[in-house]
Amino acid sequence: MDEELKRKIEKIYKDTEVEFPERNRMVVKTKKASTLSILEFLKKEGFRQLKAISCVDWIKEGEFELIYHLAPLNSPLHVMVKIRIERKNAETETILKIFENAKVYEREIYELFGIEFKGNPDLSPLFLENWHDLPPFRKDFDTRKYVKKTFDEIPSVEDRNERT
Amino acid sequence: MNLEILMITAFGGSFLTYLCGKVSSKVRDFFAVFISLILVVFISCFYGKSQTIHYFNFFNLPLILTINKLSWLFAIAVEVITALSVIFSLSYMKNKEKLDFYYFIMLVVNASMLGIVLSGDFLSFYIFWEIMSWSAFLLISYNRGPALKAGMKYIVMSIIGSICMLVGIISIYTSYGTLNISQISSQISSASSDYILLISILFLIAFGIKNAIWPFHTWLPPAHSEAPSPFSAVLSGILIKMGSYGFLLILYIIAGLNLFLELFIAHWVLCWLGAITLVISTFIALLQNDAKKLLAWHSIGQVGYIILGITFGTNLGFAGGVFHIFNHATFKSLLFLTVGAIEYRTRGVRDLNSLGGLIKKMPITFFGALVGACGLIGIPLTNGFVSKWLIYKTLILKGHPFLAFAALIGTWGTILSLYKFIHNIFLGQLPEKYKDVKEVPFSMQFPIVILSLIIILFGILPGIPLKVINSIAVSAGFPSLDVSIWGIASEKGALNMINIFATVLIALVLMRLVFQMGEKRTRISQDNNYAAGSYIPVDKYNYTVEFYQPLFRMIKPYFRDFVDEFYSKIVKAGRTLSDRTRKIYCGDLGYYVTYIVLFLVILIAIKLWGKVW
Amino acid sequence: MVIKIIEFIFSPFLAFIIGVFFLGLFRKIVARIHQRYGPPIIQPLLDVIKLFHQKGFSHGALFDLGLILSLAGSIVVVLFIPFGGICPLKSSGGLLVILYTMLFLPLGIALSGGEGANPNISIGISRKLILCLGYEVPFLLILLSTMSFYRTISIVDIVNSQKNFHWTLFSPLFLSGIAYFMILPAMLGMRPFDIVSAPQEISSGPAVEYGGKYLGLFHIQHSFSIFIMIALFVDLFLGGGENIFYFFLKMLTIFFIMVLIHSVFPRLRLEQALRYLWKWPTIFAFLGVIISKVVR
Amino acid sequence: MDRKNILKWLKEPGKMGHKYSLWAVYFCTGCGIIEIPPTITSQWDAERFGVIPVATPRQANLFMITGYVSVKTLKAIIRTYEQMPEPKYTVAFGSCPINGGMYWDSYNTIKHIDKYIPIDGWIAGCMPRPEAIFIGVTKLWMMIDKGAATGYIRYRKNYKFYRRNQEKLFGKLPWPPLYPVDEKENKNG
Repeated sequence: MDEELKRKIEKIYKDTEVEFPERNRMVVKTKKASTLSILEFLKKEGFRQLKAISCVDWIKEGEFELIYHLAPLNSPLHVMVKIRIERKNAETETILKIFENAKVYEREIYELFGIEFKGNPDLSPLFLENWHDLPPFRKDFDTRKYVKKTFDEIPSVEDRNERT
Repeated sequence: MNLEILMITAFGGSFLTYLCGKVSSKVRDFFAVFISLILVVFISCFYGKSQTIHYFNFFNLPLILTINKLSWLFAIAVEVITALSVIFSLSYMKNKEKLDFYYFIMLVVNASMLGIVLSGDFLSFYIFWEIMSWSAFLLISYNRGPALKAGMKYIVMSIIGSICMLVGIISIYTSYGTLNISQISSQISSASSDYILLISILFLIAFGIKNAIWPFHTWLPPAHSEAPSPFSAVLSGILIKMGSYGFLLILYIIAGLNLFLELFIAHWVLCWLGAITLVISTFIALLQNDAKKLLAWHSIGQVGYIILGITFGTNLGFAGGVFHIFNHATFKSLLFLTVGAIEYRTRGVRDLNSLGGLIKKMPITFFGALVGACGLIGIPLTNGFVSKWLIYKTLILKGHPFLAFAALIGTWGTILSLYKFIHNIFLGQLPEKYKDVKEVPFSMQFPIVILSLIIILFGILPGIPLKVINSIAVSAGFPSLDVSIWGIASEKGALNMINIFATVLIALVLMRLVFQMGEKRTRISQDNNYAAGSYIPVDKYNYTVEFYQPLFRMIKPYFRDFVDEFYSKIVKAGRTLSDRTRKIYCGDLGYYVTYIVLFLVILIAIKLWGKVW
Repeated sequence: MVIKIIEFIFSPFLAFIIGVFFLGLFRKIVARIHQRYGPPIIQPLLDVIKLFHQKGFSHGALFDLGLILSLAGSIVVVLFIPFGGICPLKSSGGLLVILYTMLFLPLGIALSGGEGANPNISIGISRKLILCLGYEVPFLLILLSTMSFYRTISIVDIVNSQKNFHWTLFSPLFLSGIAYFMILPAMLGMRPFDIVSAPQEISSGPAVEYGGKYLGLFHIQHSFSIFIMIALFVDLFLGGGENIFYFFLKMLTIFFIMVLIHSVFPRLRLEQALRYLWKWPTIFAFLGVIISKVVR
Repeated sequence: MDRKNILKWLKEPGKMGHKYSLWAVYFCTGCGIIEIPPTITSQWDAERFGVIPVATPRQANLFMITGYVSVKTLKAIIRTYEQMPEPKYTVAFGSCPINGGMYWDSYNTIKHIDKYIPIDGWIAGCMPRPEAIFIGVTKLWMMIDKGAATGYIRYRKNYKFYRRNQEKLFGKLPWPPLYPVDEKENKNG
């Protein structure tokens, strides 16, 4: 079943390559432009469940890699659609029209990586409180400097009291 | 000081207020209050005296006004409640239009109720009864819109009632030649029992409709919730009690209770009717979300208690029933006045799901609503408790535990629904839009405080009203009840309200001291509240919707107003029937001529070939 | 006259002690059932002492008054109930007055809780009133069956007519006795029916906003209500005891059984509780009333 | 364990009461909450010392900060602490509340909980076992006896500094200050 699926995808989408790293795992690498159509196609093929969206920060190549994890309801096959977007002002199309539950995943990635999802109505902060720094999951974010800046800056109450 | 002057001041005063209204609104308001207070003084100086005057001849039929202990009691109740609601409506109706008409009709209703209570013969009884029904109709449909439909429903049912009464009066006149109540009551005992049954059924239908007993109650909820609040206080406080006055008239004076007791079926039917009224309407009240509808359904419920009290021919039952009539008048009109105060301040909002937290802004109205609710439930130290205690005692000692069970379950229905009433309006979070609500002006607080004091006073010292009621019972032929200032002393279980009041007071003082022993408390506002660690911003913590959700799911299908649905089915059937006849009776001449010709042809055909006769 | 005054002071104090002792016993028995050592018997007393030394928060005048009213109401009800021979307010009210003064308890808590302006409290109160309606249906039938069986409404007469061992439980009214026994957990608020103060669901219902001395008063009121419910049962069905010790023994056995039931059953939902309460207990109580009319 | 000493009860009932009926808020702030169920159930019964979990902060006088404190949980901790009635004690479990522990350089955990709410007792151990918790409780008894468990008094006295630290971390707090904080002194403070 996986072989003929592979042939079908490569027949339709020229610039994608499909491989099977292990049993029941299929990786589809494609361009950013054709992500929406591929996701739509896979959804029609029966991969109706968007399990998660994860993101990898390749800082050396200056690119983010977005991975959409899809799974069918009736077979163990797990599909990963991988696309690459450049790091500077990273932004891509939202997939809310295909999978409604992507809203919160995109909101999380926007908050922690800073990737702009055009078309997502609600990209408000989800986990971080009162955050004005670089998105924390980026490789160029220095946590030690941030801790020194925010937490060690706050004086402890006791010595404040003794000195005055 | 005779009755004729009393009636003249009552009716004349109402007409004069209408004229003063033309002059200026201030004079009219002052004059209306003055008239109602004067009437209270006139009536109170009739205490104990009995007097009969023949004031007019209607085609050789003497119209008589008489006053005895029973009618005095009703008269004083009528006057006090109307005076308080007139004072209440001074500022409640301030910015509404057509106020001359309002005060005029209010005083006409008051005068006609006075007439009913004082009338000595059936004809004047009937005349004042009609005046009362019609003026009440005018006031129910005072504020336009849905009130018109409610008024229509009310007037149609009261017309049916007065027609039955008219038939009864005519049959009495034909068989006895006189309409004087005292003469009739002496002659009627000789009549055959089924004639008495017919007469009492006719009259009981008329009074049952006015009294909103179960099958005839459908007019009451829309009428009470659409009428302006001061008038709905009079309506459910006193106007319904005219029906109970009629009951007392029929059961004790005309038919004489021992006669009635022999007709076992009628007595049994009346008791179970009262019990059904009680249970069903109290639990329907539980499901209402509109404050005034909830109170209206309770008015129907409490009538069940009165019926249960009256139809048992013991002196306890009579005392309980009559005392409950006046208790219900006090706390029901108090509750309606508090709802009026809420409406006045929140600009007409009385939906229980959108109010809340008003205790901080309107403490006196809350005090009135609390005392009224305790009276309606029958918490000790309120007068409702004493009358309910009397009724229960008669039910149990006469050996009717299931009727007593229905009454007690009715009490629990009132507790749940009245706590919902108090909780959804006064307790809980104060919504943002009622932040600037202030307490009602003094002219509205005065009646609320007076009525609450009456409820508590008669609750602690029930002897005062019970002595008067006992004297009525004795005059109606009952063995006297050993009533003392603090309650009833009897071998099978006494009631001593002073002891209860003293112990509760001491216990309260002791607990206040124990409360004082603890550490000092700090006062916090309503948003400093436990919300599992999170902070809930303003207006996000209101939660008074559907207060008894689990209970509704269980009892909603069983406690609907079946009778109302049944009546609307009849109305619909009537309308479809009339539509069908419109096709035939369609109004242009051609059709009518053809019908007449056809009819003649048929007649001739029968005549020639029929050979039938 | 002096005996009367002593009775007046003595019986609420005794009721408080018995109630607190029962609460301590309750926690000890439940602990032992969980195979753990459990707190000392006087732990509730220590808790109340601690709570009176904590600065509570108050939401307004009614927040304090409602609680005080409910506590005062429970003391007044205790004075009405004959307790092993002493009944201070014998002459001024019978079973009906007890029934109606018992309304002070839920109403006082409801009023003061309502002022606390917290949704958990309101849900707790609406559950309490619905549960009260639930168990009142059989409870009223039971009271009516005893009243119409003994042809009186004063509880002292009922107790006196159960002298030397022909208790109502063994008389033809044993059905209402069983019905009362079946609804007792609901009246005490014990486990199968502790829907009202469910700590997990609505974080202890009406007591959410009570801190410091409010919680102390709430515990005292809870101990009084336990005493009242069980004393009423012993008076109506177990002959009320010649002196205080017998009365206490009977109450102890009833309470012990209730605690065993408490620690075994899971908590019911409100609909299940209502369906249970309006089924078998009501049928038994209904039969009890019929028997009381027929046998009389 | 001088619970049976009647004389002490009569002399200072408040202190003894707080010692032998510590009611803990059942609020799981971090990974340490997994140690609470075994302490209150049958193996190490905490109820024999009078320590029981209660549902709301209003009813409690002991607040256990169990394990690391994330920035978001600190808001709920402050809110719960402020809703507890006055003589209240706090105990922190493990090293993470002390100085951040193994999350010392993480961007979303609080390093020194002591800067935001006062802590009376610290129990060491990367989640202390129930025996350690009991030792902590007994130490707390001794502190209450000596009158050293004065977290809540420190909070009331230095509320201005605590409030400023909290607002430095969270920006403007939505709920009003518990004790009156006079703004002017705050500027130059």
